[in-house]
Amino acid sequence: MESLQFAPFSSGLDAGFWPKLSEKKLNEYALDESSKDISGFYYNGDIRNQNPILNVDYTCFDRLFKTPARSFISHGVLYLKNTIEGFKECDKKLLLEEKANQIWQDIKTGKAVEDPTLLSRFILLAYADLKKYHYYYWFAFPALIYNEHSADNYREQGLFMKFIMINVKLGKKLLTSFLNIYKKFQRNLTLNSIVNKFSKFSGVFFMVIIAFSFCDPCTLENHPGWPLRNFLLLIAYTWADKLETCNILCFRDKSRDGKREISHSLMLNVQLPKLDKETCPKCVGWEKNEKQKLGPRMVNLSATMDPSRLCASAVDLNLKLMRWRLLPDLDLDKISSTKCLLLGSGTLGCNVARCLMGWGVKNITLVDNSKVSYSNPVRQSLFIFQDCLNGGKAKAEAAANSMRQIFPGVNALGLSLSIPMPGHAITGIFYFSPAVLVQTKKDIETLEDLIDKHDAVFLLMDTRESRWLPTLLGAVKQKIVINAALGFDTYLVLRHGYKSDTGVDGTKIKLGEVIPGDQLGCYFCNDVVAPGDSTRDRSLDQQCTVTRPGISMIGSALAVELLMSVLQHPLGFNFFQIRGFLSRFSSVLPASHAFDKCTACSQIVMETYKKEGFEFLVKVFNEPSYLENLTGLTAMH
Amino acid sequence: MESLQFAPFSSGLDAGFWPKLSEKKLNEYALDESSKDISGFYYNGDIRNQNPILNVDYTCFDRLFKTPARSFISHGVLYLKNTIEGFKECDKKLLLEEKANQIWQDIKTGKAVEDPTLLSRFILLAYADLKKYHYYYWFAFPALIYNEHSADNYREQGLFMKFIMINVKLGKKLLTSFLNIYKKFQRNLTLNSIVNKFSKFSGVFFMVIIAFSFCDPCTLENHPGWPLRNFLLLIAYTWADKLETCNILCFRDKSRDGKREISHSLMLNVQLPKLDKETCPKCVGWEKNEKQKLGPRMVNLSATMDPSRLCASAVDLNLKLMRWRLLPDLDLDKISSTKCLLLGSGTLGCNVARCLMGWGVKNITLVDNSKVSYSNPVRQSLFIFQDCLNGGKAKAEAAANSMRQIFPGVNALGLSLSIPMPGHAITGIFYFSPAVLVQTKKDIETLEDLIDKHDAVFLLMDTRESRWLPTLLGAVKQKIVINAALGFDTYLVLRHGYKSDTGVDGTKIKLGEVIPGDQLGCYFCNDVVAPGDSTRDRSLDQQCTVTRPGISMIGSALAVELLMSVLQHPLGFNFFQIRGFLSRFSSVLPASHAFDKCTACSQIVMETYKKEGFEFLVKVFNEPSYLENLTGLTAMH
Amino acid sequence: KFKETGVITPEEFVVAGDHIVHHCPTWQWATGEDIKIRPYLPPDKQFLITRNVPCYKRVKQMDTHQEEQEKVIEEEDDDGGWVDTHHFAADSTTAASQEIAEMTLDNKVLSGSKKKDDNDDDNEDDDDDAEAEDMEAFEQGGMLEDEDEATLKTETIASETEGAGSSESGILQTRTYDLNITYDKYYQTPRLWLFGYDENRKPLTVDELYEDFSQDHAKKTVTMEAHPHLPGPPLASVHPCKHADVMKKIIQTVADGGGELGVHMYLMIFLKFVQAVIPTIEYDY
Amino acid sequence: KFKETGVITPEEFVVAGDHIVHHCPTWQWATGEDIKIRPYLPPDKQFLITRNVPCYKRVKQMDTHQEEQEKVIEEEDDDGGWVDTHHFAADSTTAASQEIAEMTLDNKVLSGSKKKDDNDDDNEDDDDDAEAEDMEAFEQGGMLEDEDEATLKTETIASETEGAGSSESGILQTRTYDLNITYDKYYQTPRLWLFGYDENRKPLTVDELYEDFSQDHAKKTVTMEAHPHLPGPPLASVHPCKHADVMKKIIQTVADGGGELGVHMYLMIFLKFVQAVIPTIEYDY
Ligand SMILES: [Zn+2]
Ligand SMILES: [Zn+2]
Repeated sequence: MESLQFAPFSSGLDAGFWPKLSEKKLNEYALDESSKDISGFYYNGDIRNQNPILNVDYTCFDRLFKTPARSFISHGVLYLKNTIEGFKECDKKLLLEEKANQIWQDIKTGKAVEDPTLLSRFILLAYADLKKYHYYYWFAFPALIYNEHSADNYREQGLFMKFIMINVKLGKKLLTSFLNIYKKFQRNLTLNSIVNKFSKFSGVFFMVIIAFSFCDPCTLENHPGWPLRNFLLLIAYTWADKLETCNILCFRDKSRDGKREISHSLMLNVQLPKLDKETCPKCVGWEKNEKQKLGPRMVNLSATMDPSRLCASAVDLNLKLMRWRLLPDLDLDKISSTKCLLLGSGTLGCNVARCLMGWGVKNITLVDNSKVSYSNPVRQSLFIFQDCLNGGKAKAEAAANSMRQIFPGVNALGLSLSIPMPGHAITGIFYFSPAVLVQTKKDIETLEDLIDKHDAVFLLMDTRESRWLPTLLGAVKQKIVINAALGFDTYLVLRHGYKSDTGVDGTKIKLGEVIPGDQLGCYFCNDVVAPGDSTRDRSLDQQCTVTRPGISMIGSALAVELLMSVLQHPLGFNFFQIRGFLSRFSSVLPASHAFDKCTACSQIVMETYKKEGFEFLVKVFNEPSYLENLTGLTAMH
Repeated sequence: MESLQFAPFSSGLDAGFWPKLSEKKLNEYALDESSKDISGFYYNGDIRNQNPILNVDYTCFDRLFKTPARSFISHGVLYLKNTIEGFKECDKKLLLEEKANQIWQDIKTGKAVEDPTLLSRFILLAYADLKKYHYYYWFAFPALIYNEHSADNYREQGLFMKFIMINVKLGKKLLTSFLNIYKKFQRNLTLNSIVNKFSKFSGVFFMVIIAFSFCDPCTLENHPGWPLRNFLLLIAYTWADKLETCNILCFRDKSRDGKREISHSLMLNVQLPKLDKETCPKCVGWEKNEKQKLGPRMVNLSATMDPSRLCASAVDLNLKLMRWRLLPDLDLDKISSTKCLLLGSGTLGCNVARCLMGWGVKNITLVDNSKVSYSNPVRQSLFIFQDCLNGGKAKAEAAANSMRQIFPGVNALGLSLSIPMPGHAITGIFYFSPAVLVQTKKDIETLEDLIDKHDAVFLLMDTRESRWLPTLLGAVKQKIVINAALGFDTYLVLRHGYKSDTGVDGTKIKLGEVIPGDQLGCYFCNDVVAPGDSTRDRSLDQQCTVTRPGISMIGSALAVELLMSVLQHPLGFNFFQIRGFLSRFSSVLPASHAFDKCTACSQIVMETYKKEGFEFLVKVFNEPSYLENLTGLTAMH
Repeated sequence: KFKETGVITPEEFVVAGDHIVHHCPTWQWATGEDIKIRPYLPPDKQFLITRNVPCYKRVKQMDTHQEEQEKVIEEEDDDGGWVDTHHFAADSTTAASQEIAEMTLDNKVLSGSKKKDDNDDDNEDDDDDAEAEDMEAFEQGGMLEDEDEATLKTETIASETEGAGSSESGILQTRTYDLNITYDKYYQTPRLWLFGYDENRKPLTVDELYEDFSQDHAKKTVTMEAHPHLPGPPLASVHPCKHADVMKKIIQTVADGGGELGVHMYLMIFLKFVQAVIPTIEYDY
Repeated sequence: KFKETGVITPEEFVVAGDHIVHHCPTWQWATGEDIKIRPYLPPDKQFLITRNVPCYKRVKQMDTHQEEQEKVIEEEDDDGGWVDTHHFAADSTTAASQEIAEMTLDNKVLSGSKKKDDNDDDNEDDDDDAEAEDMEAFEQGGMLEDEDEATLKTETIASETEGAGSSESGILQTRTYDLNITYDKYYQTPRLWLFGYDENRKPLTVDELYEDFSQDHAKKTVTMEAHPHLPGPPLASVHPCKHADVMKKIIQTVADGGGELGVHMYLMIFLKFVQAVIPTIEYDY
């Protein structure tokens, strides 16, 4: 005979519980802190060595709770506090005492004999921080203390061999009511079957073994589960006058390899000391936390419930699938960490930004100096009608905002900035020049700073000359520069040559030879006039010129895919330049050598910029012929 | 001597007035109906034969109103009514009388002598229907009636030759105050200059001609403008004791060919009958409307102010520019009236819809049966993060909604619909089949109806077999069918052959021959198995397979541009099929002949469908081998 | 420099603007909305404005032969070229430049046969779904105005002179335009804005505006955009993207003819050039 | 028909589900949310569920040699193929199919050398920027529970048996999974859903989930999606797009080995197949 120890329940909150509770709190409970009836359930078919779990899932709030098949109900009460202080300061002893008293009353009135499920109760004290998706909770499984019961455990000798015969004086009535109790308490399995089995086994019909039985969620071979505690008290209260000991069948069930097994059930013979029937016994039941301390638990579900985080991980997963399935060498971190600067937020800028997001690029900065106009949204995929109202939002900011609405995890920045252009004079003869000069200087510094801080620069503007300064800066700062320009039904996507420190040697590559990456040209390398004659390059002027809507999508997609191929050799796709013609659906992939008199990327231009800085730029902006003279283009004319 | 007739002002509301008023009403006045001080102005430099205009522009609400250069202020009061009834029932006589009395008081107290601009006043009674952008308004330019003045008009003999000498007894004081009046009344031009000019001209210093002068907005050679009316009354009230007649200079100014001209000014000699100084004279001034009736005017500014209409016309203009500038034969109406059905609202569906909107296609219906998930928005350009919340919105509806947000003028419809697929059984052996059969039948009817009602069908789904039914229906109903499908870095864009009533003759076209449009194949023509083995065609399965983000943009753009080329021969670009490979940036444009055993578009399949309808489809859905047997494919295996 | 490039600086814009304000006082400097003041222009000289410019005829009423004379410059250009007008057509270069060099600034409204071939494709439905109130119900009788003898009845004047477009007496009910010239920093050229009003001073719709624009020019260059200095919805504007080129050509032509143009003449030339776009308007008197 | 195609009808799903519920009572039919009931399945048999399935080890603790045996089927396929496992690897086809045909359903958790080459790239920062309360401040002393002799102290049990993974006594703190099998109408196959919990019954993150999945399978087929019958956020699921093909192959292999499978066995096979994806879980006992 040893003292019984009962394995307490572990609380098991299903994945759907907290989302459902959050929904209830938001839509139904609001600030109502009154207690709510909920339902839990447990199962007596778990395999070995598991904690007995009391499950509470999203259906727990249902008034007509449907206990899952083969599971057993537990009646719970939810105390959902509005504040963490309320949660902390709530009188837990009192809550437990109230519940204990309720169980005691049900035992005293006999209600628990009629419906033994009333013995199985739980308390869930909770606080939901719905902003952080942090959930604080503390379960109690109230068990009335019934002193000094000890028991023999007959388990080890095999269940059916160890049944104790019961004194027939108990009579038929008790058996009936016991069977009733049993039926209710353990719905799917009735004692009948066991009893009958045994009767047959013993060969004597009325050598019936009477055992109080319950479905035991515990799997330990030496300990019964928690539900037995209140059940024992019920037995003691109701029948201890007549019984000194009782048999308890801790019924356990499992299936393995398609075969059912119940032989791991426990059969206990428990002594039933007398009970003080006047006083409600003391009660225990608050669950210990992970550290085995008496304290609540907290679960942070932001990863599974915060929509932004869900979105980020979904997007991430999508990208990983690409690598896992197809391109094991794909370096997604390299892509996502590449900082992209998009100069221009029109049709190209919007589509490039979208495509970059599709690739998981996290840091995208957009630059534009214009506002969203009514004709934009149908072509420029980051704007909507609302953005056009009241004069139109600033494009770059609106685009960045739209990107965040698409994917909260993106780090998108929009900047209204004018890019100074060669031939667009910035100093003048009048009153207003100082302010303009200061502004231009500031704009250039901003642009320099932006290019410094990004890894790849996309030139997506609508004029040729506005591409000059970023081309120069990109070359000087050795950034990846991708240039995209549209005609009505033509497109040009171009990667600028990467400028090594050694410079271009000027030797012409022979036809058919591969041009080394550092000797590839830039957008201006094929020109023999300096930028500045703004209207020459008409096909790039979107503000006024029209393009076939599909062209921008194709050009933008190619520009992004080109960057990806530059970042990732495994993608295979690697070209220097594509010129495409939608009218005859064809494209050519020319490559051209850097031009040593290029107005944007030649050694002399880069050197002069490095030496003179802003002074040099002012000359370029103010004197149309300066660049041609500097590079020696003038001599060629 | 004849009776003077004054040319009344016409109200001239500038383009910015009503928008500004709407803004004020919304943000400031709200329901406040109290009168508001506003300002107008007029100009005395108009050329001949124009109505004298009293301009009121967006600055009229400014407290510190700045009269535009060379213009003259008029003090107005705005009565902005909240309802059309209030506008209608407002007592116009009373309003005018109040204003008349104010002018009369200013004359009596001499305030108008100090500041003659007080004589020029107007009333603007208005009602703004801000929902319809309908504006009702009625101007009054109060003029006190001064009876029986008649005048000689000296205009016809030349201004400077016809000055009348004035009786010197008027004295210096009067002259000074007259000059003061003049200065204030006519800010930019003082009489001084004229007087001096004349003095010099006459050669006698004090042979000064005194004339009451005002800047005359009228351009008629026989009539002075409206401001003279109250001015005359002021003169009569103030000086009629001393004067029987007075000279009035109706000062008119204009420039032509860079030369200033004032010779069309009028010089009047006006009789000044005595005035009843006790009674406020009667007053006129309500402006007549377009029909020369005494009634208000209404202007409907929805075309210029309703953002949706502005947006529609901006988009429209953008498209017209394409035609005007580049493609005179482009039939935009044909494009915009083409009804497009997009089956699938994923990456392809979204981008195709956007591109169609870019082309001005007005009627777009999207079909999908799934919901927006967290990974969608970064790839599927019509969705945002918000669409993913709470389990996700239905894709087709969300996409259509997004399209309306981009362009309110689009007629976009989103439909959640499952497209039945061959090999996906719809009848079963159990309880649930009837409902499913009914639903499938309904779905098919919906799809048939949709295809009937549209001109072009885009197949943008993510499985091969879901394309079967629309392919068949498109062929039977002789619609334009465009098929787009994506692999990881490949795309296929295909136009299904148009089925003429004569059918395919089965003769093989020799290599190099052009295939007639009605003998081109469909998506299934190259297959020798019936659709139904759902997982075979993996490259099209987006739900699970990943694609390079750029691929969808390219494929979608080409699908739309292909439709445009089908609709419009001038676009030149016309192919049957493109298969593109991003990994090596290449594409091929194969054309293949319709296959006489095709499971989707062969004669036998079309005929059987026409004959048996739903019965036939049920067989196809339920029996995987049915199609292969029907077409004779089985025999080929 | 403007002679080489066709573009002007803000300073030159102010010089040219001052010149035009001095010689054509219908043009005046304006400030616009304070918050929209551009720092590179003096606050009180942000843009030029002229109001109530009459436009007596629709462009269709003009001689078709002019349109036939129009010639696309740079036809070899892939993206559509630029329609030049008879003013600067190749075969009349000398005359045209002569005319400009002399700056006679005379504006004969050419009358002629109405263009029969009406290829107007802008016939959009203008019917308003939104119901308006019945305006006749608002009319009021018995008001003093009807009896007042001293009020000139303009309609009688108008009818007296009907048919005589340029009659010296009487009021001609006509369309009017408010014109603005702003400086476009981006294109470094002036930019023309037009707000049209019908005979009753009601704003013209876009399609009505097009009736006053030389069809090819209008369709190639007139766009609706937000005004840089004024509040309110988008307004019609001649897009400046080709201005510099055309100005450069004109200046070159003048120079070839021996003329010499100061920068202060820039806006005068500009108005001439714009007149090719809106031939029936008289805005530079 | 399922033998030819690998797909099953809803009716067959119910038959197979009934079979598994009968033989493995841990599996039970469930209804899910009422509004999400699919008409092609009986309301009370919408999907299958089993709870609290232990998962004692991480997949990395398993034999690396298994992963080496994995083989990409259909390598020639352009779009990545499908990783088959050792169960069905070419060189062990017979053994594997034999095993399936016999349906012994035994689940030996293979132990072996820990995989050294840890190419885990999912090491995302799990640090939470959002501050949580200090949990120790909530702990309460002086409660009766600490003194109650009748309450079994589970930690003592656990520590007693530490190191003995399959000890017959004591509670093993372990990860558990709730598993669901739904019917996917689109792919016409079953679909497995997994909700993992850590030792303290806290939901596992995606990255933690991956620790239990065969790496190649997991990364190719485990996606997060909304459950068709349950509320709440997306859950991990084995994407069914390849199920039909693989099932067909298995059935074929069994058939080749002389076995014959009724449709009621479909889910048994399916579980076997899914076990290749999540090798360390014991869900079909
Ligand atoms: Zn270069
Ligand atoms: Zn076919």
